[in-house]
Amino acid sequence: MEFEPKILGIACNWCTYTGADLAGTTRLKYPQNLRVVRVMCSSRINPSFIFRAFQLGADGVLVGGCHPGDCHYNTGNLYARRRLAVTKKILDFAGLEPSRFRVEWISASEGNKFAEVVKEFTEHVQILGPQTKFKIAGVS
Amino acid sequence: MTNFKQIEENLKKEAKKLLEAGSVAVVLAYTKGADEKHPQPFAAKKADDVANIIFNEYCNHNLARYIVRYAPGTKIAVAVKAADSRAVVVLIQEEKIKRENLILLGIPVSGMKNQKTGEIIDEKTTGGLTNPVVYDVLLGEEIHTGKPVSPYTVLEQYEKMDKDARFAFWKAQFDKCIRCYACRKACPMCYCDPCFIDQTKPRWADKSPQSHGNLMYHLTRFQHLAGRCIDCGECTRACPVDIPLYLFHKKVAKDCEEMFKQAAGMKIEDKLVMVDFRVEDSDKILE
Amino acid sequence: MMSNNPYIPMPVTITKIINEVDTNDIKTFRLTFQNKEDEQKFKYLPGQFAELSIFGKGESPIGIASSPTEPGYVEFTVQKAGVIVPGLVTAALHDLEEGAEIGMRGPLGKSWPIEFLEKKNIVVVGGGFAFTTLRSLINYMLHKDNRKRFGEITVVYGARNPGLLLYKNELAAWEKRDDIKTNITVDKGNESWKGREGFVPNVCKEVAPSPKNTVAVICGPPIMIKFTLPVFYDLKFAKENILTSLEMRMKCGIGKCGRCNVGFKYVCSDGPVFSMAELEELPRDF
Amino acid sequence: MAASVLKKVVIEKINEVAAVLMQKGTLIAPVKEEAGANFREIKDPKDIYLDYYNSILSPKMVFFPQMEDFVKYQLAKPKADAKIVEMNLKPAFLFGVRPCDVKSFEILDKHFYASGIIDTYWKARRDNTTIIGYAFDLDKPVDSADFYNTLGIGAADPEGSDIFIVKKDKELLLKGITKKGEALLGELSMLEKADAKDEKYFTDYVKKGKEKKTRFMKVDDKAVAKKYEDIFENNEYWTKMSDACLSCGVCTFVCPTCYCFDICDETIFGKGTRRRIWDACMFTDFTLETSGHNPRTKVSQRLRQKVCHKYSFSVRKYDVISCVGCGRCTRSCPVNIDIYSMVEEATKL
Repeated sequence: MEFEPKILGIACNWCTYTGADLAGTTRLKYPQNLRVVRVMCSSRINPSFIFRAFQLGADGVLVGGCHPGDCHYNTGNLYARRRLAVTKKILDFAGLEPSRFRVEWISASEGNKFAEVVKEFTEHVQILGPQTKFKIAGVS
Repeated sequence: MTNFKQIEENLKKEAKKLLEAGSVAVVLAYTKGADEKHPQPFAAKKADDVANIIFNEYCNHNLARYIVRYAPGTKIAVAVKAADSRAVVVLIQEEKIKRENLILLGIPVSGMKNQKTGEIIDEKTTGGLTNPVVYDVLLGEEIHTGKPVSPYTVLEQYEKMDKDARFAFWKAQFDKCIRCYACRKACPMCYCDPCFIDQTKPRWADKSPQSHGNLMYHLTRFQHLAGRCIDCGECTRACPVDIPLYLFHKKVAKDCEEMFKQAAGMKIEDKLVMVDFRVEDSDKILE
Repeated sequence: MMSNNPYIPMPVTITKIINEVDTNDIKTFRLTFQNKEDEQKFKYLPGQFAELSIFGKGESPIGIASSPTEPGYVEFTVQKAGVIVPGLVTAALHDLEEGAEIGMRGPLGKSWPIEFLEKKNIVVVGGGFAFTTLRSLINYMLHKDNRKRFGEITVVYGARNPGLLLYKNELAAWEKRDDIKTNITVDKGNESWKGREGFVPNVCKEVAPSPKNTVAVICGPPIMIKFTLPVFYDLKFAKENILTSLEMRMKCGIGKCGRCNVGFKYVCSDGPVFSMAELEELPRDF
Repeated sequence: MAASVLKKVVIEKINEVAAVLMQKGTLIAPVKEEAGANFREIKDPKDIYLDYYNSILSPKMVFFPQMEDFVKYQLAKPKADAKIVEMNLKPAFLFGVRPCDVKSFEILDKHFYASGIIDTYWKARRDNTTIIGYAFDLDKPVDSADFYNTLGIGAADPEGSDIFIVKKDKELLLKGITKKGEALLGELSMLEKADAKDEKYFTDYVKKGKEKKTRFMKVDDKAVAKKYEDIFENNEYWTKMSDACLSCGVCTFVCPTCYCFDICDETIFGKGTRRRIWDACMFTDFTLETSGHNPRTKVSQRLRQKVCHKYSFSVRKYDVISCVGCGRCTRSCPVNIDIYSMVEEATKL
C-alpha cells in the first residue's frame, strides 16, 4: 500500500483559511492528507505546536499565513516569520528533515496556490516517507 | 591570562566601598564553597561580608542569574565577566532590571577552568569574548589576545554530520536527562514562573524522564532561548549527566546571528531579535 | 501481593450529584461501591478523606462529607478549583454525570478524635466550603445511636451569601431540632434572607460558648481561622481543645510521597486533624 | 562473624560470576557512562565497571526507580479500561554498592517499609534483591566531598550487605554476611576457597576502613535535630545558606535517601499510564496548592525543608539522620553548595 502521509495544516483565519475555503468552493482538487487547524494569526502559533505535532505522528506540518505586509493585525506574520525560521533551524539541527515543516504565505484569493502547495507538499512528504524520529512510540 | 589575585583584591575593594557607602543593597560575587576550588556565588550584604569574597579561575557561575531574585528597584552591584555582562544586557532589554539600579563590576577573563576536569574553557563560556560588553568599573586591564576566536567553531563537526546521525546523537544525549531542571535553573535567561514544562493546562510534555518528554522540553527550551542565549554554558556546567546543551544553544545563536545580523546581549539599545522584525526580512530564512 | 497495593484505586459509581450552591461550582457527589468487599473494608470516621481518581487527570484528596452512619455510599462535596492553578481532577469531576465510574482510595488520614470528643460539649465552627467534614461530624453525632455519647452541640456556620451555604436542607432540619443549637450566618444577606448577618468570628463572640468541658472544632478559609482563633482564646479555651483540619498539597495520601511534610508530621497520615496544641509544635511552614 | 563463609576470585573472572548471576535473575552493577558511573542492569558482563569511585545517581533507583508505573489505562465511556501493571519480580543482584549507600537502604526501609502503610513496590524489590556491597578502595584518596564518617559509616563496613567484597591486589574477597548471602556464595562454583591469610586480610581491611578519614565532625542526632528546630525561623542563616542555591533538583535526585515522589497520569490519545516519578522539594510547584496558596515560595524555605527534613524531622520521626554522607549532592551541585558546611555552620550558632 502506498504511504499516505499525515499532514497538519495550521492556517491563519484571514488569509490561508479563507484561501482554503476558496479552493474548496471552486472545486479545486488537492490531496486529502491535510488536516487543518485554524488560528487567528500565524503569530499565534507556538513553536511547541510544531514539535508536538511531530511527536503525535504528523509526517509534515504546513503553516499558512498572510503575505508579509498583508497581516490582518499588521505585523503578526512578520514576527511569525522570524520565530518559525528558528523553529525550522532547530528541527534541522535536531536531525529531523527540515523540509517536513513548511511555511507558506497564501492570501484569501489564492485558492489555486493553496491547492498547489498542498499537492506539492504532500508529494514531497510522500517521498520523504514516514516520520519516525520524533513520533512517540505507540502513537498510531 | 587574568591576574586573579589582583582582580580579587579590586573586587573586595570596590564591594567594600559600595556597601560602606550604602550605594547598593547587595554585591553579587563569589565566595569559597567547600574549598577554594569549589567557589560559590555569594551575596555580600554588609561590609563585613566582603572579607569572604574570592575570585579565581573556577568562578564560572553566571551571576546575572541571581539578579531577578531581588525585588524590583533594589540597587545591586554585580561582578560581571564577559558572559555575565551579556546576560545583564538581555535582562535590561527584557525590562527585568533597570540599568540605573545596577553597578557592574567588570572582570576581564581568560584562562577560566572547568572545576571537574581542570580544562581551560574560555571558548565555551564567554562566547569568544574576554572583556565585559558593559561595565561601570573595570577590575583589571582589558585583555586583547589578538585574534578573536569564533564561538561557533566547535559546531563544525556536528553541522557536518548527516541528519540521521545527528538525530541519533541528540536522542542519546536527551535520553540521559533526569529532569532535575538544573539547566533551566542555572540559566540567567530562564526566569518564567511557571515554566512551560510545569504547566498542567495545557500539558506540553510528560513529566516523566522519557525520550519524548525530554525532547519536547529541550527543543522548546532552545526555541525560548533563541536570540536570548548569551552562550555562558551554565546549562551544560550544571547538568549532572553531562548533556552538551551548549552545542544546541550555540547553533541556534549562530543561526539567529546569521539570519538577523545581531548577536544577543551585545548592546543595551538593541531590540531582542525574537520580539522584533524587519519588513525586509527575507523569506529565504524559511527555506 | 498486589491486592494490598495502597496506590490502586477501587472502582466506584457516581449515583447522585447535588448542585449545592448558586454559583454551580460546588457539587456533592454520592459514590457507591462496585465491589462488596471494598465497601466492607471502607471503614471511616468523620474527618477522614479519600483520594478521588479519574484516569487521565489524576487524583485529588477530598474530605468525606457523609457520615459513617449513612451506609451504602460515601459523599464528597467538591469545589471546582483552579482560578489560579488549573484543577484537573475537580474540573473533570464536575463534567461527569450520574452513572459515571471513577476511582477512590481511602479512607485516609486521621479522623476527628471521636473518643476524645465523647461526653464533651462540642462547638462546631465552619466557614464556606470547608464545612464538609464538619457536616460528617455533625451527622455522626446527631445519629440516634450516638447522640447521647456527646454533650451539647453548637454549630456556627457562615458563608459569604445565602446562595453559598452548603447542605441547605440539612441546615433547615437541624434548626428544627432541639438537641443541636444552630447558628447560621452570612456575610451579606439578600431580600429573601431572614437569618443572621455577620462574620463567623463575631457570631462566635455572641454565642460565647463556655470552655468548660467543651471542644471547638474549627474549619474554614485561612482568613476566618485567623480571626476566629483569638475569639476562642479569649473565651479561655485550652489549645488542646481547639481542633482544626489542615490543608497541604498531597499526592499519595499515605505518608510516603513527602509532599505534605510539615516538620516531623505528614499532614496526610498524621493529620489532617490537629489540635492547636499540636500545630504549635510544628514549624510554621504550611 | 568468624564462622561465616569467605571466598575469593581473581578480578578477571568476575565476568563468570556475572554470567551466573544474570542467569539467576537481574544483575545490576556500576557501568561507565559519559558523566561517570551509574548502576544499570547488565546485559554484557564486560560492562561491569569496578574501578569506580561512586556512582552519580544513587543506587536507590534500583528499589525506587525514577519512574514506576502503577496502572495502564485506555480512556473510554462510560468507564476507562484499566490494568494494574505487574512488577517483574525476577530475583535481582545489586552488585558493587559502597557501604554508605548500603546504609541508605536501611534508612529508606524505615520510611517505606517499617512505618505506617507498607509501600508494596519498595518491599517487593527489597525482598527480591541480594545486596553485594563493595568496600571503598583504601589505597585511593577519598573524594573531598565525602563525609560518611560523620554519620558513623566506615569505608569498608560490611553491615547491611548480604555479601561484602573487598579488593586484595588482583583478587576480590567475598564474604557472606547474611544467610541469603552465604547461600548465594555456595551456589557460585567458580569461587575459590579463601585461606586464613585472606581471612585476616578481610578483617584487617574492615578495621582499616574505619580509620580511612573523610571529613568529620561530631554530630549527635538528637542535638542536631533540636538545633534545627531552634533555628527554623532564623532567617539570616537560611538566607545566607540559600543565597547561591538555584533551587534545581540535582541534590535530591542524586541523593540516596531522598524519597519524595509525584503521582501523575500521562495520556496520549486516550492511552496512558498512572505512574510515580521522583519529585523534589526544591521545585517551586512542589507545595503549590490548587487554591494558589504555596507555603514555600522562597528558595530559602525550600532549602530549609530539605536540610531540616534530613537532619531534624527524620530524627524525630524515624530516629535516624537521613543522610549517609556520600557527598553526591555536593559533587553534583552546580553552585557547590555543601550540606556538610551547612550543618557545621548550624552547630556553631
